[in-house]
Amino acid sequence: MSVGKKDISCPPEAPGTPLKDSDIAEKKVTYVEDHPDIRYAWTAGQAISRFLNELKKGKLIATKCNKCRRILFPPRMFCELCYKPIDDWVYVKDTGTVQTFSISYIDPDAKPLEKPVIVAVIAVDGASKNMAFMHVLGEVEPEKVYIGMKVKAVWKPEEEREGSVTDIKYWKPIEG
Amino acid sequence: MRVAVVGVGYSGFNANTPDLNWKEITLEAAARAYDDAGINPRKDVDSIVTCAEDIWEGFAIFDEFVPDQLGGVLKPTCTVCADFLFGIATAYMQIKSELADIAVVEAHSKASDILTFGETIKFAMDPIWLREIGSAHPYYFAALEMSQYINECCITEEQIAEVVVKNKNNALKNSSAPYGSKVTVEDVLNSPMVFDPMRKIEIAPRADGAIVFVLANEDVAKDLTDTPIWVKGVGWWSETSNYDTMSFNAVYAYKAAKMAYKLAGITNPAKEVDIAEVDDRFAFKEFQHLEALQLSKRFETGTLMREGYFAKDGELPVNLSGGSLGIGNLLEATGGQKALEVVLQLRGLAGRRQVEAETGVAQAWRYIPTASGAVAVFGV
Amino acid sequence: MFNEKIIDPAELRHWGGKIELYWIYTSGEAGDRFFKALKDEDKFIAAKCKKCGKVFFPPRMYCEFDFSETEYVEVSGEGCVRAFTVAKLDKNEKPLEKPEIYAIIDIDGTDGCMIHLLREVEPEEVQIGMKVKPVLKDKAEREGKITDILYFKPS
Amino acid sequence: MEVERVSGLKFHKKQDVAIVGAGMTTFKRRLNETGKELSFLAIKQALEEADMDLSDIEMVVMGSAPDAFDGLHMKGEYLLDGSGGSDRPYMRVFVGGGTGVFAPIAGYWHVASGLADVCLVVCEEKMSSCMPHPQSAFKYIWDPILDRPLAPNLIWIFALEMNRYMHVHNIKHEDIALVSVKNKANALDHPCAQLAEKITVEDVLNSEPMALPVRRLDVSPPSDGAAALIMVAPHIARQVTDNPVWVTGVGWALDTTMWTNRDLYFPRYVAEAAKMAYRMAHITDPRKEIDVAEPYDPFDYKELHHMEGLGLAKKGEAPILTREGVTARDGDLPCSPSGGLLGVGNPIAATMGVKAGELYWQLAYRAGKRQVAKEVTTGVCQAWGDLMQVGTVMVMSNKR
Repeated sequence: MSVGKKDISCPPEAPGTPLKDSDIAEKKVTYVEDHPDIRYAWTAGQAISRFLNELKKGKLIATKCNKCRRILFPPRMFCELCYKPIDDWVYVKDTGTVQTFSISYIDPDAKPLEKPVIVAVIAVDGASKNMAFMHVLGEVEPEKVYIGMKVKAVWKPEEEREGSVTDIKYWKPIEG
Repeated sequence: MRVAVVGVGYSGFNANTPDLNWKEITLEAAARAYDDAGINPRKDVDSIVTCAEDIWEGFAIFDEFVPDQLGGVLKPTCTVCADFLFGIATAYMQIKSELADIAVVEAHSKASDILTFGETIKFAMDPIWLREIGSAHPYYFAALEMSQYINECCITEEQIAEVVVKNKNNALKNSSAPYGSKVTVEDVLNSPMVFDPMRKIEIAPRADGAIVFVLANEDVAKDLTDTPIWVKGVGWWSETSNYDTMSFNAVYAYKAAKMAYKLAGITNPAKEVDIAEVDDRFAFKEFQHLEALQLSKRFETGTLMREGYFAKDGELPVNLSGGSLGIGNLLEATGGQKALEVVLQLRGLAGRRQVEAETGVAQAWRYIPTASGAVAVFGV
Repeated sequence: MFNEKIIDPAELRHWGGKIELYWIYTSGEAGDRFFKALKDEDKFIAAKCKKCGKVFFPPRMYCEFDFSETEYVEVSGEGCVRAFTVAKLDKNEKPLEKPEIYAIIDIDGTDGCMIHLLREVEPEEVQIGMKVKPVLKDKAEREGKITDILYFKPS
Repeated sequence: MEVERVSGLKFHKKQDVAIVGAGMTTFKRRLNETGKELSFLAIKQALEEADMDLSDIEMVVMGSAPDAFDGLHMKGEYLLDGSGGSDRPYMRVFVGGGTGVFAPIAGYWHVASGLADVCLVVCEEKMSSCMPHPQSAFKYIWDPILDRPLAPNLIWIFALEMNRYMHVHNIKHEDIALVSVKNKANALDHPCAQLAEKITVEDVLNSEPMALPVRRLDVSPPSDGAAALIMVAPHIARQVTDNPVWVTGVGWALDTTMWTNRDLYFPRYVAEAAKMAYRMAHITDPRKEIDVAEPYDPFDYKELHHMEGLGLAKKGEAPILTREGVTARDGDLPCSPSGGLLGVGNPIAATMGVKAGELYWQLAYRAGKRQVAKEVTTGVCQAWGDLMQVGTVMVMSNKR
C-alpha cells in the first residue's frame, strides 16, 4: 500500500472467518465449553446493610446531607457531590412518581417473556428531586402507564420478607 | 516537569472487612489521602485512575462503581485493568502530557468477597490450551515456575524459607499487617508441602484493603507540601501471554525496571537504591524480582539473604512492610502496598520499621498466569 | 469519613451471588488445525515463523514477536521435562484425592513446550530432563480439545 | 443544586500526536478466530497502511470491554500477544462501552507525555463466546444488591433513557427510527458491515418489541471484531506520511454510579467530556467548526442524544437535523458516515474501528465510497458506556 496518497479506500479488506451457529452445533470447528463456578459474597457495607434491614421492616430509608440539603436515596454513607459524611438518616415514603418506564418483552438472557415486565425508574416521595430507584410495576396494563404516574409499593407479607429489594413485590398506580 | 506524590491514604489491611463494602473501604482510604495532600477532591483533582479487574470484584463493568467514593463525579475518571503501579504510570503520563495537574490513583482489594478464588484465577488461564488440564489449584502454575527457577539457580529450601522468616517478622512491626508472626526457618521447613517444591506458608494469603495516592506536577506539589516524594521513574512490561514463550524468570520485571531506572537516571541500582518493596506473593518470587531489579546478582541472592543483607538492619532492606507474605495478597492493590511503604519510609513516617532512605523502588507482578509487571522509583 | 458505623455484627449484611454464564471458546485458526490433526490423524502440529524461523508449540497463526505469518510443521509431540510440581490441593484449596504431577514439557523439534500432567510415574521418580511422550484418548472419544491428550508418561 | 465544577485542566501538550494508520476486521455475530487472532488481523492492516513493522511499535494500549464477553479473567493479559504486546510495555484501559474512544485517548497520553513516539492502540471484543447470549453478560453490570435481584436486561436502561428523552422533548419514534435507516444504509458501503441494509421507518416501527420503546431495529447487533490505530509523534509522522491526522483534543468524564439519581434526558457526561476536548482543540462553536462526526450509536436514539451532548445540536434539536438530512453523508454535518454501530456492528470496544478509525479515514480522505461529500478539516468521535455514565470524546483535524 502506498503511503501518503489520498486515493486509497480503507479498510481495504475485511479479514476474519464468519461462523454460523450451526457450525458450532454440528461441530464443524473445534471449541471448548466451560462452566466455571465463580461465586461471591459481596459485603453490603454500612448504608446498604441498613437499607436492607429497613426493607425487611417494610420501610424505605434514605440519608441526608446538610450541606447540599439533599435527601439521598438509595442511601449512602457520604454525599458524592459535597464529598462529606452524611448527617442523618430519614425515612421516605413508599409512594412515588414514575420518571421513565419500559415494557420489556425479554428476560436477562434475551429470551422472550410470555408476559411483559414493566420496569420503571420511580422517584420516591420524601427524597430530593430525581432521587429514584429502579423497580417493576404491577396491577396496571402496559398501555396505561405514563411518565408522571403516581405509584405505591406493594409489599410482600412480613413473614416472607428477607431484606431484599424484592421485599417490594411491585409498585401499583395510586387510584384517582 | 517532575511528578510528585503529595498525599497517600490507605484502609486496612485485614483478612476480612465485613463492615465496609468496596465503595466504603475506598472512601476511607481516599478521604485520608485527600486530607494528607490538603486538597478538596471536588475542586482540585483533574483526573482519577482506578486499577481494577472485573472478576476480582464480581462485576461485568467495574468502572461504573468507581467515581462517587473518590469524589470523581463528572470528572475524567477511568480504569486501567492492571496493578496499582500501572495506575501510577498512567497518572504520570497524564501529568507529563499536561492533561492534569493533580491526578489520583486508587486500587483496592475486596478479596474476602470472592468465594471461589482458585476458580477465579483458573478463569484467567487460556481456555483452549491450559484451563482444562488437571484439577489442582492454579497455584501449580507458580510452583512450576519455582521448580524451573530453583533448579536453574541452585536455590535451596532453606534459602526460600529465609524470605518467609524475614517478611513475616518484619510484618510484626507493621500494625497494618495481619499475617505477621515470629516464625523461624525450622518452622517453615516443617510446614506442609502443598505444591512440591512449594510450601503453603510460601504462598501469600489474601487480604482486603484500599490505597489512594495523590500525584501532582512540580509546581502544584511545591505549593501543597514541603516534603514531596518524587516519582523518579516508572516502567511496565509484558513478556507474553503464552506459557510456551514465557521466560519463567521475571524478565518482565527486569525490563520494567530498566525502563524505570532509565527515567530515574539510575545506572547502578544496587548502589543507588536504598530500600525496595518487591512482589513476594510466592516466596521464591522475591528472589526472582531482586535479581530482575538488579539489586543482587544471580546465584548470590541466597547467600545475601542468609547474611541479612536484605534485613531491616542490612545493606538494602527489602519488604520492610512485611511484604505480601506478611500483609496478604491484595490483588491489584499489591503494588499500592509496595509503593505506600516506600513513600512512608522516604517521608520518615514508618514508625518502628523506619530506616534511612532517599531512594526506594516498588515492584509488582500481575499474578498467575501472567508475565507482566510494573516498577516505580521514588525519591526525596 | 464516617460519623457513625454499625456496631452489632448481626446487622451487617452479605449478599451471595454467582456469575451464571458459560462460554464457548472457538479454538481459532491455528487451534482448529492442531486439534483436527490430533483428533483425526494422531498428528501433532507446530507453527514455524516464516521470518525468524522460531517454531511455536502450541501452534499459532502469527509470530508474536515479528507478526509474520507462520507455516505449520508436524512434530512428534514427545519431549522432556523442564520443570514439575506435585500438586496436593484442588481449586478450593482442599486436599486432592490423589496428588497430580504437572510438568512443563519441552517438545522435541520446537522452541515451545506444553504444560500438562504426568502419570504412570511416581512423584519421587520424576526428574528434570526426563523423556516423556503423550498418551491420547481413544480415537472415538476425542473431542478436539486439549484433554484429548490424557497425560504424558515416561518414554 | 449545582454540581461543583471540575477544576481547569491545562491543555498544553508536551508533544503533538498524529494518527497514521488504522485497521479493522470484519464485524460478525461469530468469528472463528480467537480474540488474539482477531487483534493480529486488525493490527496487520493498520501496520500496512502506515508502512510500519511491529518492531517500530514502542508501546501498546489495549481496549476491551467486560471480561464476561470473552470469558477470561484479566483478558487484557490473555490478548496481549496477538495485540503486539509481547516484549513491550502494554496496558489495558477500560471504561465500559466508552472504551472504543477511550483507548485512543490513552494512546494519546502515551505519546504526548513523551514516553513513546509510536503507540499502537488495539481494541478487541469476542462477544459470541458468552453464553447463553452475549446480552447475558450485562446481567453483571448492575449493582448486585440493588438491581440484580430484579433480573434486569441490558436493554432496560436504554429503554428507560430513550423514553425519558422522548418524553421531555416530545419526540416521536418515527423521528428516531430515521437514524437507524440512515446508518444501516451508510453501512452498505462498509466492507466489514454486519447489518447493512436498506430499511424504512416502518420496518423499524414494526420490528419485534424488545423493551418498549426499544424495538429490534433500534438496536445494534452483538458482534465479534477487532480494530487498531497507530499513533505517533510529529517527527515520526513526517517520515511515514504526507497527510497525518492530528489529535487536537481529548476529553472524558464519568458521572455518578447512582444512575437512577440523574435525569436521563440529557447526557451530561458527554457534554463534560466534549467541553474538555473542545477547549483543548480551541473549538468554541462545535456546530460550525466540526465538519464530520462519529457519535456513538449503539441505539438509534443514542446518536441524537450524543449529538446534543456534543453540542452539535441544541437540546431536542437532533431529530430535526436528522429529518432535514443535515446528518446524511452528503449533508452539512455528516454523522456516522461509516454506518455506525447500527449498521457495521457493535463489538463494544472494537467499535473504535467505526468511530476513531472512520474519523481518521474521513479526515485522511481514505474512506472511499463512504467519503462524505463536503470538504473536511475537523471532526469529532465519541463513545459512551458503563451505566449510561461515561463520555469519551476525541477531536481530530487534518490541519495541525
